[in-house]
Amino acid sequence: MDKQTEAKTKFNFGDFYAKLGPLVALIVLIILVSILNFSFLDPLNLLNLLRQVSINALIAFGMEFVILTGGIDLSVGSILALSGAFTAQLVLMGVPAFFAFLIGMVTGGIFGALNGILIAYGKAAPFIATLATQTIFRGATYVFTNGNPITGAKMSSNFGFQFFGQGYLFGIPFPVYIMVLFYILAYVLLHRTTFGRKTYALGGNPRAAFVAGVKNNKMIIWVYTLAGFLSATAGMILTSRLASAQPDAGVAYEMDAIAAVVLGGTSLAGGKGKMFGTLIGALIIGVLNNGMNLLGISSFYQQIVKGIVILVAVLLDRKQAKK
Amino acid sequence: MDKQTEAKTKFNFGDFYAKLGPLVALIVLIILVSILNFSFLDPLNLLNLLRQVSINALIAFGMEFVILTGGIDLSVGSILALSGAFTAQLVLMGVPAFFAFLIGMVTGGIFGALNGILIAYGKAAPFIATLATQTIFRGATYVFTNGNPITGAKMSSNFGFQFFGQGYLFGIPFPVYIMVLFYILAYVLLHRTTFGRKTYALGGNPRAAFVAGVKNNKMIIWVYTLAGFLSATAGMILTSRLASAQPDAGVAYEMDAIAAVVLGGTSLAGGKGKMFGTLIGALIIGVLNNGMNLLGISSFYQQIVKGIVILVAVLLDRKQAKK
Amino acid sequence: MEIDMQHISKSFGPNVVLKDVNFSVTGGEVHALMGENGAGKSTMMNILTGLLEPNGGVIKVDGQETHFANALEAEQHGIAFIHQEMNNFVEMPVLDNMFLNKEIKSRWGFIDNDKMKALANASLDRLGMKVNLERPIGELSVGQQQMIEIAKSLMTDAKVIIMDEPTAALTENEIQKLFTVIKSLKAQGVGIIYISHRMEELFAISDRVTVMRDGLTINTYKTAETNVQQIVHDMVGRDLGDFYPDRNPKFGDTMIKVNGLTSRGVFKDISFAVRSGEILAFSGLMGAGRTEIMRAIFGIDKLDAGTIEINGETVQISNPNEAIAHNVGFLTEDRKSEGLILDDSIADNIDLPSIDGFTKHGLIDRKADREFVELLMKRLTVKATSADEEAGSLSGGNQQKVVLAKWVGSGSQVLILDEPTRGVDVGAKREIYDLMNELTDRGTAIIMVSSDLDEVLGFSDNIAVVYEGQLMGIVPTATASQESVMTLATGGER
Amino acid sequence: AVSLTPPSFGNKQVTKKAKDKLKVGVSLSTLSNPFFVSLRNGINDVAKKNGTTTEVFDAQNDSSKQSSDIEDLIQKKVDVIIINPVDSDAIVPAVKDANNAGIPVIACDRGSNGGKLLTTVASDNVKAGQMAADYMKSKLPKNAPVAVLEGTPGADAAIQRGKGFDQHAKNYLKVITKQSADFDRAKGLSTMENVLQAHSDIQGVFAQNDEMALGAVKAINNPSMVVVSIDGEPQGLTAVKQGKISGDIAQSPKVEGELAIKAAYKHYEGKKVAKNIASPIHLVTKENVDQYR
Ligand SMILES: Nc1ncnc2c1ncn2[C@@H]1O[C@H](COP(=O)(O)OP(=O)(O)OP(=O)(O)O)[C@@H](O)[C@H]1O
Ligand SMILES: Nc1ncnc2c1ncn2[C@@H]1O[C@H](COP(=O)(O)OP(=O)(O)OP(=O)(O)O)[C@@H](O)[C@H]1O
Ligand SMILES: O[C@@H]1[C@H](O)[C@H](O)CO[C@H]1O
Ligand SMILES: [Mg+2]
Ligand SMILES: [Mg+2]
Repeated sequence: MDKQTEAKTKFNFGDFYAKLGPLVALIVLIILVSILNFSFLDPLNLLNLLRQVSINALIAFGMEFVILTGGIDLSVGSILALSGAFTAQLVLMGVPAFFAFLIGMVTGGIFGALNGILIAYGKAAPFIATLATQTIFRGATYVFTNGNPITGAKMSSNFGFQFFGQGYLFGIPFPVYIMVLFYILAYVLLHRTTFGRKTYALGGNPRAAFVAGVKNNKMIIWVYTLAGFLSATAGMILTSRLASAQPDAGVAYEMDAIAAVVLGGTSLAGGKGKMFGTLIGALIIGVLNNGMNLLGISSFYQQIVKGIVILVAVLLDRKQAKK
Repeated sequence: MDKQTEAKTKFNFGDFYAKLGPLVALIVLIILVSILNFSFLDPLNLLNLLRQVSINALIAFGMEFVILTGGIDLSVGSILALSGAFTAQLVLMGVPAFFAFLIGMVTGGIFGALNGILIAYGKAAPFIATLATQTIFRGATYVFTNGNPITGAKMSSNFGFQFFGQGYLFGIPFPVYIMVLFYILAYVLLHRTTFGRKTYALGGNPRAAFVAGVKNNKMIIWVYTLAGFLSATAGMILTSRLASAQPDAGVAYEMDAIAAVVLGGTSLAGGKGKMFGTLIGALIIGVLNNGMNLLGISSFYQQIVKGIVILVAVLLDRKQAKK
Repeated sequence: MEIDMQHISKSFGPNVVLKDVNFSVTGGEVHALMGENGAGKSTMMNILTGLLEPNGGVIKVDGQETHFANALEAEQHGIAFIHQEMNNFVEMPVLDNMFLNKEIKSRWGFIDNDKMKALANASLDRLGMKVNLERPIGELSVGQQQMIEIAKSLMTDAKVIIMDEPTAALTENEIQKLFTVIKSLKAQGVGIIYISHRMEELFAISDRVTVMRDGLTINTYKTAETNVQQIVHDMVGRDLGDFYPDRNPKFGDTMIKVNGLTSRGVFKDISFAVRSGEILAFSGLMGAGRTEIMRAIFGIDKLDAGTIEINGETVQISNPNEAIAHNVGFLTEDRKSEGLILDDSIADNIDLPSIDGFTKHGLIDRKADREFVELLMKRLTVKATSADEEAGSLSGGNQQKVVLAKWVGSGSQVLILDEPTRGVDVGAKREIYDLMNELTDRGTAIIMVSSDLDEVLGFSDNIAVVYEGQLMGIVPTATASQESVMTLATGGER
Repeated sequence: AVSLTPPSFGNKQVTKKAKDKLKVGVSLSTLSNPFFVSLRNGINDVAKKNGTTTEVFDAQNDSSKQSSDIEDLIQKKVDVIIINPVDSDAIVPAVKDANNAGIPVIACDRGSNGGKLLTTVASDNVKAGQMAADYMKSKLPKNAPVAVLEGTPGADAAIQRGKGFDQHAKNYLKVITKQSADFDRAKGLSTMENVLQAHSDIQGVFAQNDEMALGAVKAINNPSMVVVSIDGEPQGLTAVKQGKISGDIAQSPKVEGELAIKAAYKHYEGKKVAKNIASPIHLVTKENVDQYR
């Protein structure tokens, strides 16, 4: 094989993109937007942007694990809504914000575990299992909320509750801290622990992982639990930010999260990708949304531009070609 | 994994389900609904049901080919909307209905071919490529329609145009004939021609198929073209039926089509499945929607029930386990 | 350590693989396990290491009845397993592969890469290997990957090492290194279970041989007290006579002629011709570029320069479809990834390259198609319950025959066979040679790429030798010797 | 260091500004419903006439996107934000953000349940539901069985129209089924087909918007069926003219938009703007439809 590798080394754009491409794409995008509208670089706008990104980023961190195992989770948006509704209800019932959040996040993890069990023990394809639970969790959210947003004075007057999504610490929006914290945790978990290694192994070659003594089923369940937990965390930010739990919160969020993961250079086939890439992917989407708004591009064209950007990034990253 | 395979062999329910399960599930469902609400069996209801099913079924026939190659097409709903809008515009411009339909369907095929080219030559993962074109085609629809439904006297007074989706022939809704016609064509194409054999080969092992002389890229493009064409055909029915082209027509239709394919026993991993199963899958979803409406089940619970039915069917069909 | 497997039985559904097999190994010995493809050798080892559950029988380790829940547990008890199918994560670095699921952790629970690197390097040193541990393992040659697999087992302080066809992808040089290591392990009291289809190897290193067939243990011998004929007889249940059938070729016109084939960085200026009725063997060290040449001829890879003539006509082949149209067939070296659609039926595999010929009014003529498939199955004696059986459920030898059937059926007049007998047992090998004879008798031109020098010398008409992407020469088999071919293959003078 | 307000904004309180100097930010709930396209047109037409710049964002029915959109509008330092909320509760923090930035906010079509608003331009959805019930009562005998096609679950308009309808329908009409059709035409059609199948005896249908009604009428063959809906969008009015829809409680999305931007002008002329500006609703029937088309 050496000869071929050699022949390739001159300049392999695919390889280059996988390593640095997403970052370069992000920088190019930022430069472009800044030139076209100078106020993009206003610190306040950047802080806003980071806050906007935080929700998608958190979901994407979990999605990264899922996709690395070769799976996919379409139910993240519904989990976000359902756990958000639980938390809102708890706050209305007088539960202190901190515990309400904690319970909401754990509930999200439990929903995720359910996905994991269906996939690990039920042997259901992740796509279809989570498509089904997407519908189920969404229906459950409507039933639980009776179709109405959950809101009330106990929420809009509760400082702790509001702080999570709306607050500022040293002038920086609190959700940004949460995003950074979970990025570090996810990064360490994926790249510095055996859990991360097993995640890659599972996606790279599940049979071989099994042979190497990896408990595939257990791993799958944990990975989906993590995805559920992180989606619920994003749900906490959203619920707090809107001071209300919307029954239709998070619809189609899975798509943005998947796009972030893929833009970050992770292969949908599993086994290949970096947490850093996913962070960059989420930022690309965020800059794109924010930038197009600042540039005043009509929402119809925004969709077209967004689709094209995803397409271009993915075409540059032809690594899938080898599969 | 081996330990599990082993335990299953005595009576392999998975195998049974793959062969007859979907049909049995459909029959059980029909019996259940009929007992709970007798008017379900009313011939008029059954005709309605078939007409309602026709749109999803047409899309699902195309999706079956795509999924058999190991791909997926998330853009079908957007193609439906965009080609529907074109056709409506053409009719308004005075183009005879027949040609307007034809052009609309061919346009759909061209959009599908675009997906195919991105996947075949761009080597983009089907999921992400069609996710991007979903957004792009939808945006294009909004731009084209300027966000307004396209409608007008030329449409509501044009018999040919209205007949396609609203008409009856010998008492049976015309869309039902279209569904049956395309079912037969799709069935023959998949099970009786070399095109079908190559579709399976591509999904079973693309590299082996290539070495055996299959032109993978050409096949991929044709398969997505077919999916686009059939989605556009569904779009013609919908546009004619509503006598108007809605810019947001077909949103999330890909999910119902994929569910139909999977309920019909086709493996999302590709290479395995039957056209008959997909027809049954589409009918299951149709009976479910129609039946739950007849039974007056609240739309909140409808989602939960639908999710559970998909889940149960998929858990029974453990064929994916082997992958 | 002493391992004793007694009365092991195992079925997969209706397929009874092991009826009653006994096998044992003691510290300090090399015990070879022999049997045809599908005899159940790997299955025995999977049972020993907890990867499969036996239906019956007991496993005793040092006299104690034992049952491992999984491979990791077996390894922790001192049994290392070098698998036949490489269990690699191609995208992951070599280091991560070597330590998967047994990573060394620092005090804080994080992975300690430095410690792991030191250990990995120490083990690779024993095999005289130098590898960049950060590289994705998939970028290494199959041989190197195999060596790493061996290095992995050396890291574990194993008392018994199972080697399931460890040399299938190794070069002569690497095999010798492996044998040196095996000898030193033996001296340290490590027991080794050795599985291989290469007869010469077991006579080189084993102390005992056990042969299994039809789910039973046929015999266990001291290696010194038996011979090849005896073992082959036990394996296939009859005498095979000569290992290689005679060649009585009648050469006709030149069927394929290539000129100056070049693919930059892979091979350069390759020219040769093959006549009808001829077997031209391609010999060379592993990685010499033979497979790449054949892939380029068949249109899978791109050529940078050169021409191809078939039947005297210059042709353009830019994909396999066009090669097939010119009646070229190609049995790829890796039948699982490129030769077969494992989930599809035998029938669907065999007729795939020919399917366009079976259309009537645009539809497949199913009757003609089925007759075609059944004829081929019979002709190649594919052992299967029916043409509808999944190709993936066949034994290796039978899978190979299905791939051959596919190319015989497509009417190949030029047939390229890349390692046609690799991993195939002696009985099936013999059947493949007989078939090749029959094809050449009917005028087919065969190109046989083989890394088995015995086979090259024993069953070809001419030998082309490739060294580092260059054709060193073509010699008539009749005048060739092991030494002369090896000299060319290692870049010696022409 | 801990607070709910962003770090200092240059609060430039301007009270007067010429129309052609004004920059108006608009955040709409969705542009995939013609109703809001009309609303946007109302704003844009007036703006164009006066040389005002507008910046229109489409939240695609997602509250969280809407709050991002509003952040971006604040960032663009528009002079006023016209908000058509996806949800009246979820919009509150975004309204407060605008308040903090010193940008006046006008709510349009739907209100905000908190924050400081310059004014709310809306038609009364509860009242619209009541009017729909009243009209249906006038057309049907007591205890006539009727069906309701509800809008998107959770949408303000759906909840309030349902509430208004129920208030006035009870004790007279027999609502035998309520099904959601998501304010969508295609769903209105298939849901109606199924409803008719289950309850062939129904005599009236209340569709909570025109889109669903336009779908539903395609499923209805009975000419005496009383279909009542809300919106008064052009295609709805055509259906009224044709007698397919018996009564349509017409709001005037275009007028709503016009009123909203005119309120902004008034504010920047230094005049006081009323807390609530009612956008008119009327019952449109075959008899008076030509007035409204
Ligand atoms: N998939 C691959 N990726 C990168 N390099 C490759 C690949 N396959 C082969 N090579 C390289 O191409 C060259 C030729 O290899 P090739 O497999 O053709 O050799 P060969 O003589 O057929 O030996 P073998 O018996 O191992 O197949 C080698 O340098 C090898 O490392
Ligand atoms: N997991 C499994 N499920 C079903 N059948 C299996 C499984 N594993 C092995 N078999 C079957 O058991 C038989 C023995 O296979 P095994 O791999 O042990 O043979 P082997 O002696 O190692 O052959 P080879 O020399 O080709 O490696 C074969 O018929 C094979 O198809
Ligand atoms: O008033 C509008 C329209 O009725 C629309 O159809 C749905 O949303 C409401 O707010
Ligand atoms: Mg084996
Ligand atoms: Mg080779």
